Amino acid sequence: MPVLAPLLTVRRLSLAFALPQGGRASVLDGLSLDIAPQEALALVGESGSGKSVFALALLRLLDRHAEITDGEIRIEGEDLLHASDKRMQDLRGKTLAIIFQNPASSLNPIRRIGRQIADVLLAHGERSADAARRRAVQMLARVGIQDAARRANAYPFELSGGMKQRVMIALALAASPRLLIADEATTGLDVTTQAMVMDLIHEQARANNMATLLITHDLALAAERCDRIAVIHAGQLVESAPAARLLTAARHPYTRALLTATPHAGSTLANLRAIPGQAPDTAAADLPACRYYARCDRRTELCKSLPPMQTASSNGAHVVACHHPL
Amino acid sequence: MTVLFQARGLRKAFGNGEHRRYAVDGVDITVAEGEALALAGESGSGKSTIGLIMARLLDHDEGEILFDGQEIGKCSARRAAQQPWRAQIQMVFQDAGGAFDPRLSISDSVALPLRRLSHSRGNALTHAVEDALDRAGLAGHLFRRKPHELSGGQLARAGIARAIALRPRLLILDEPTAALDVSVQAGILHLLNELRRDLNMAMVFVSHDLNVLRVLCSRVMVMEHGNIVEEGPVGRVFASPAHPFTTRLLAALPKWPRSEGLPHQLPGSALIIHSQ
Amino acid sequence: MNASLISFVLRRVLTVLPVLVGATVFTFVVMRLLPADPAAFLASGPGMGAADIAALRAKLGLDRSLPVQFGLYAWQLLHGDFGHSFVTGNPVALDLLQRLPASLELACGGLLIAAVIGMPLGIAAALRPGSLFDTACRALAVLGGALPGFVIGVFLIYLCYFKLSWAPEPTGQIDAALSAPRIVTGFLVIDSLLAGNMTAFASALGRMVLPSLTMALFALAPVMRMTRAAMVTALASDYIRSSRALGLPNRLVLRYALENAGAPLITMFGLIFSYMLGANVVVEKVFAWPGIGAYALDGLQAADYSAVQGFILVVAAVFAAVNLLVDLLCGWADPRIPRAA
Amino acid sequence: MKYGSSALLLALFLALAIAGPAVAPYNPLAYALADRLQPPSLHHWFGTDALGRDVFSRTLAAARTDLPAAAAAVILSSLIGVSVGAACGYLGGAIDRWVGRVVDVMMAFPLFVVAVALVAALGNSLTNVVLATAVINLPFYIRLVRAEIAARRQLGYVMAARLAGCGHGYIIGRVLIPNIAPIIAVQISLNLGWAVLNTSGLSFIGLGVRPPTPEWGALVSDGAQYLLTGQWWVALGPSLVLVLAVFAFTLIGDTAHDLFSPRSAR
Amino acid sequence: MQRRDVLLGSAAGAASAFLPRLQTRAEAASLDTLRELAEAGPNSRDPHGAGVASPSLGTFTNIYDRLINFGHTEIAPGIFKYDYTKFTGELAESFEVLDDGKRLRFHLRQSATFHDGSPVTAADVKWSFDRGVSLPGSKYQLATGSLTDPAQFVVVDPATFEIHLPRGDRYTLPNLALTFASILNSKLIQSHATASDPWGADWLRDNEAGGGAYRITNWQAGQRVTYTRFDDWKSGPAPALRQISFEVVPTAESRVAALEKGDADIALQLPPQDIAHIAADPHVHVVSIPVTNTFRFIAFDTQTAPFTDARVRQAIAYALPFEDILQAAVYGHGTPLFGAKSAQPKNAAFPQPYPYNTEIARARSLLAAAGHGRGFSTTLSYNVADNDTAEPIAILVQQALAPLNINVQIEKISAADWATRLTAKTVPFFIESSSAWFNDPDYFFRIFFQGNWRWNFGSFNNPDLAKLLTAARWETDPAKYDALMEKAVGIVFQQLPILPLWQPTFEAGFKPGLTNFIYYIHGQVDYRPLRWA
Repeated sequence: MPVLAPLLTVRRLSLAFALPQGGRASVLDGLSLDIAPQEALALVGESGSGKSVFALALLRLLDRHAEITDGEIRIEGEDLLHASDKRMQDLRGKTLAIIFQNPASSLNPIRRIGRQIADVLLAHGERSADAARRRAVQMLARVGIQDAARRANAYPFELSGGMKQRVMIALALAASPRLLIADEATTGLDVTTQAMVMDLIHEQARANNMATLLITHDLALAAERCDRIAVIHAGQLVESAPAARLLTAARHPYTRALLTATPHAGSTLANLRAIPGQAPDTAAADLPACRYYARCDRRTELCKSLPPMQTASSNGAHVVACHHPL
Repeated sequence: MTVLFQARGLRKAFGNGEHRRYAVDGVDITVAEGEALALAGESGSGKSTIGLIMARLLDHDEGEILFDGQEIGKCSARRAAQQPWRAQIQMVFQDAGGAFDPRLSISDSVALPLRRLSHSRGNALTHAVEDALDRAGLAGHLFRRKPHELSGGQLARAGIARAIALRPRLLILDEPTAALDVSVQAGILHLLNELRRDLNMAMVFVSHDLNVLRVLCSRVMVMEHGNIVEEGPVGRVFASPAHPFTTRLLAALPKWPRSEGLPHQLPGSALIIHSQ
Repeated sequence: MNASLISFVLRRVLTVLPVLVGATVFTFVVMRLLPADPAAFLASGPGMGAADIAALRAKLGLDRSLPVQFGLYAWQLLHGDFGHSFVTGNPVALDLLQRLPASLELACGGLLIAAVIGMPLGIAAALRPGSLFDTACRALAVLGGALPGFVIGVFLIYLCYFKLSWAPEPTGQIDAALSAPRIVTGFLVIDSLLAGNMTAFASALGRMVLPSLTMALFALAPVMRMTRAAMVTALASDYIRSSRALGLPNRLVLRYALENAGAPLITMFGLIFSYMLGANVVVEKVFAWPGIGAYALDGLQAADYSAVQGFILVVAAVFAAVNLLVDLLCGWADPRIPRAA
Repeated sequence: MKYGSSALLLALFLALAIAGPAVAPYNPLAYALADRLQPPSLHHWFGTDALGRDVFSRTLAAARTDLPAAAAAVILSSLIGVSVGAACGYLGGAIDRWVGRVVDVMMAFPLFVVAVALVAALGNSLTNVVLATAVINLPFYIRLVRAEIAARRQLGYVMAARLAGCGHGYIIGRVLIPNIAPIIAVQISLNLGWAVLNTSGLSFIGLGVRPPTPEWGALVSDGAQYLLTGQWWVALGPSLVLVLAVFAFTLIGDTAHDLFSPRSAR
Repeated sequence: MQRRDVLLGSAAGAASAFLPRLQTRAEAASLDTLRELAEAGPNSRDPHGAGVASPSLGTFTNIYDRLINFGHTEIAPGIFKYDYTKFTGELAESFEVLDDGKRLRFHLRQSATFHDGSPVTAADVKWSFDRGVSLPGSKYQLATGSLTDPAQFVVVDPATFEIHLPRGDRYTLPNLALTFASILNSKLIQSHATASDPWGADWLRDNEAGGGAYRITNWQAGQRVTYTRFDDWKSGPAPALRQISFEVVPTAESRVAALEKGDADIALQLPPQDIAHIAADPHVHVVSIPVTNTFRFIAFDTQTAPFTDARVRQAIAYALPFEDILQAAVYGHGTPLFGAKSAQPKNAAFPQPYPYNTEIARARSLLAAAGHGRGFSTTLSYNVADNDTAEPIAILVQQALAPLNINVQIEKISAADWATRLTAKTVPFFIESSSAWFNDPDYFFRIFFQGNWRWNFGSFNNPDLAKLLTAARWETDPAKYDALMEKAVGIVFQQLPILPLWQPTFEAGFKPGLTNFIYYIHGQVDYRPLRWA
């Protein structure tokens, strides 16, 4: 694998929520991650694992109750956490863009879609409203919307779910970002639509030399669509590896358990296993150092007190954070 | 094979005037005693509507419905609550959280059908409730909790407990695991399979997730635009789909890379995922 | 497009008819439930005895059976005849026509002030939900709504007119010494402006300040609360999050939120306006405002059936018109709202 | 802080209504022309009115008129409104459409004038004021409950209740209404404030309670006559208490609204 | 207009609304205009109309002429009061009483015209009287002056008009000076008459048809009426005021405020509690005139138990704190009608103070004698519109009767209902005030103490009184008349169908400098003699 300067570097990112009833929940704990230019990375975890919060942290769109307690985020070398609000506004959309889960609610319901794309273009350097409008139509055509010039005048509610997600992609791609984050972008869509949307993202990423961060709970989807998969459990990154390798040679007990719980074409009921227990309450005072501790069948006292080191494989591609890896 | 449930020529339209559209457009369904039937389709295909009609929670426009040989389709859904077969046909909903009265404890919710339909009282009732919840694998300390105090997986189990409390002969499940994490889903699937086996319940499992249907059911019906486009044993349909729509559905599923051919680079880390 | 709009308006107007018919029947019944006998009220001259009262009853048609009376009333209504008011001696239709603009003007003025004060506060509060400012705004608005109109009215007169001489005297719409401008809209403030009569304009505007303020205080709480709620909803929405994520400038993001809060706000303003029109009865009384509310109150106290019936019909009609306008505006503000149904 | 203060205010008013006569320094009905229109003093905290009655004592005593009257009106309209609204919202169909029409008609009325007409028609008494207040609040309950029930009748737990063999009566009364009780509670607390305002508004135009029963609105409107002659206290004390009462109810409603509506909270 | 100008203009307007000191009427007004504020406005222009509100009487006074007017006497500098024993010509240049009062001849002013320019003829006068005795709104009042039949009204020639009477009646001339005897433009009205409405009543209600000193130039019912001088008016000295703006301001406080700020020239219906305060204001001149033809009273329905027993009525009278009631209700602004020392009438005048004082012991024994020693329950009613005065009375009565174990419920009856209830006689015990057009005692008695109508508030039915009244009606010997009426007064003293409390005071606030105000029975303003000093 060619050694490229990473596009995005996240180091030891820790993030906490202030809880309404007092106290704090440690939502992300020392998370480190790189994304290379043009790489497709999947961040996989169960609901509540902190994967969506991570995406919002990258964009600095966290709400007021969230606080980044440690770590750094750099995109193309630029320190995101210390960038001015104005600079952040420039970076959003232009350097890193995101597609959210629910296209039906993520589009401004009362603006014509062409105009929404034009708004993004105008926010990112386009000066002429006419040109913006023309490029908006082009964008729509690019994401595969038939009769784009006419459809540009449609309102979101006049479009089907798949079309809306296409429009969302067009919006995200409008300012040619370097990194596209797809946050559960296909959850809730039919499998056929999901395949179509993923094809489109893949296609566009390739055409625009864009890196993608696919945030999902669906390991199968991640494995099919991404170069590399990072697995997150209760705010801790437990393992990251090239997709095929992760599926076949997972080293973290959690990754393994996740794999045996995921039904796929080859599954039978007999070889499906649920993961025992639940992810720990991140607001608890006595969180074990390894948050998978309570659910793990390989746990020792060590796991409770000492945070596992991230150990990399010889080529650095397979990283696992476990005292007792498989 | 004994036929338990049979529906013929089911039709159901929604909307008025020019917006009138058939969500179910001439569907025949037969469910055998103790069978696990899968109903697959995309959103808007009419599969959930069929589920509601089968559970007699929704009136159909046309067609006849026989349960245990008895015509039950003539009785309107509004009056279904008083019918003797009510206890025999139960349903589990997709949104387990929304399916529980937020004010009641889990055990009270589970007790409701027992009190209303089997008229259990006192110890017998408590016993039946706890038995159902135990069967569904819910830990005893959770029985007295309110729905919002439970996790999604626990709620799903509670929902199943309520549905099986009456020992129904037909259980309709409308995407019961769609909102759950895979880590929990597997457990629920095992549970359902055990229950079907132990209680000899027929199940109709409505879902868009073909991988889930495949592991649980023996027979599958694929729906598109209110019609059944393909029907057959799970293995056959998935291995060699006959209808182009089924083909498309299967093709859209994420590919799971085969385990063969990838060397394990780190010693001692080998993990055989598919230990056939 | 235009044809569909017209057919929508026509269809809506048709749906208003049952409301108006219902209002007519209800008012008629309630007025006939009143124990008061208009004939006895009218026969207040000394010397008028039972025979004269009976004659008056006959003249007023009160001796007929209720269904016949209703039939006659409905027949009159169909011919645009609202009957005659005992109190003013005028045809009710004329009275209402003259007085409705004054009431509308007052309600508009009140709503305008409430909007100008309440909306920015609501938006500001929505931008910092849960903050001290938010809490203070809400408490203030609730306090404003907790004051009965007549208390505020009398207090404002005492303070602003009597003590401080800031406001002109609370005796109607315009200084009587000034000739009122030619009626175009019926709103004196606008008419005087159209006529270019600045003295009349100043007088009309000045006299509107206190009564509108009184009305506005009452409307402030709902305006603020609903603006805040609509904005909080809009700001918490996914599309706002995604527009932030796309790097849209704050100004535009706020505009997105405002546009989306538009339809609920229009609906709210419609509701408040209609409510104000019925609720300004007491305020009109306090400020000698020549509106329909004070007219109806006088009518009620004088068993003036036609006047009260006419008033309620007119308010119901205005209510319907406002609803129609609200629907049209909502359809304009939010393309999702269908013009059908 | 807010929840505490609204609860405290409510407690204060309940205490006022219950203990009022016991703590009132004077007989609220006893007149003393020699003491008429005395400004506030240590003896008369709110001063005295035109008949020399102690305004403070009258204000205290008025809580016993206004609070039960408002409560009665609200209970009446909520009982009827909830039953009708729930039946319509759950059953839908033709009855629902007709009730909807009637509610539309009622909402189109200038409600205060309707209240005045009703009191005039039924006779001028507190009972009829309560009735009129109940009637004009009715459409709000019907509309609210109808919408809330209609939005819930297809929910999972209603379906589950149907599966459990529950009849419609059981579902409406034991499942749906208890679940919208918080929403109704919000409406009730807001309505209590309106009811007090309505009662006082009617008093202002001379309708309502029979003299000499003290009532806040009547006290304020009596006092308003003396503002210009400089006897501001006759109106001020009762005004403040009236405002505080309405404020308390609204605040409680507001608080309840926050507590029960996830959309507007934070 | 440019948009900018509009903006500037509105800014200026908004600013001027809040300038620290607004130009007041005093600075703006000229000496030939007047601004009058009243609680309610006129509702008709038909002097014979039914349901005419009292402010309309002022309208009739100013827009129509009568044949004659009352004389007047000065009661304070620049303030006059009508005197209905004296008459001056108005439309009639002169008049003669002929044939022992059986024939009244009027010589009309030759030059007089109506507002439309047509001359006033005797035919117009006759038609006006014909109309007056035909329409129910006026015929009963005119009948009190023996004016009942169109045949009585005779056109001698275009300038001479006669009224023929069956016998001389002292009430004829006073009636001719009332607004009911206004002279109307017959041709104008007839042109608007219809078959179903031969007297043009529907038209005249909304239009004027006269030749009075003022014409109406703006009529906004319930809001304001503008009167402009009719410069061709011949029936008296030319009025000084060119224009009068009559405005309706329902809230008493606002009227007082406008008066005190100098924004109003005349304010009527001042609240009694404000009088002392206003009178102290050097910018206001308060006129207080005792009203002799109006009285406030408590009435008992003598046909309803327990008020059928005169002793019950007397007991209540003895229990009441009259002085307190007068103070509480109207701040002492009234002429007491209680507290006479002797049970015998002082003279034949009516109303006069009744011989009742607060004597609880006596009240108790009377009540016991009537068999109500343990008290009873009853309802005391009053009209909501009368609240300001009646409520204090009711409260004091309620508390005064409590020691007698008379449990009084106070009932406020809506204004609309009040007339109905009084007519139907369904209120047993109530507070009311009323007035008669003339002060003669027999006139009062005929209205208030006999007959089956609303005005017999006590439902009094006393054969002795009836005989006395019949005798007094045509008695021309003053001594005999007085003797008859003294007896009548004695009967109502003792029988007490109604308990008079006081006669009110007419109170109006003027801007200083306004002079020549004449007080009339109806309490409305006659603009014709008014002028600025």
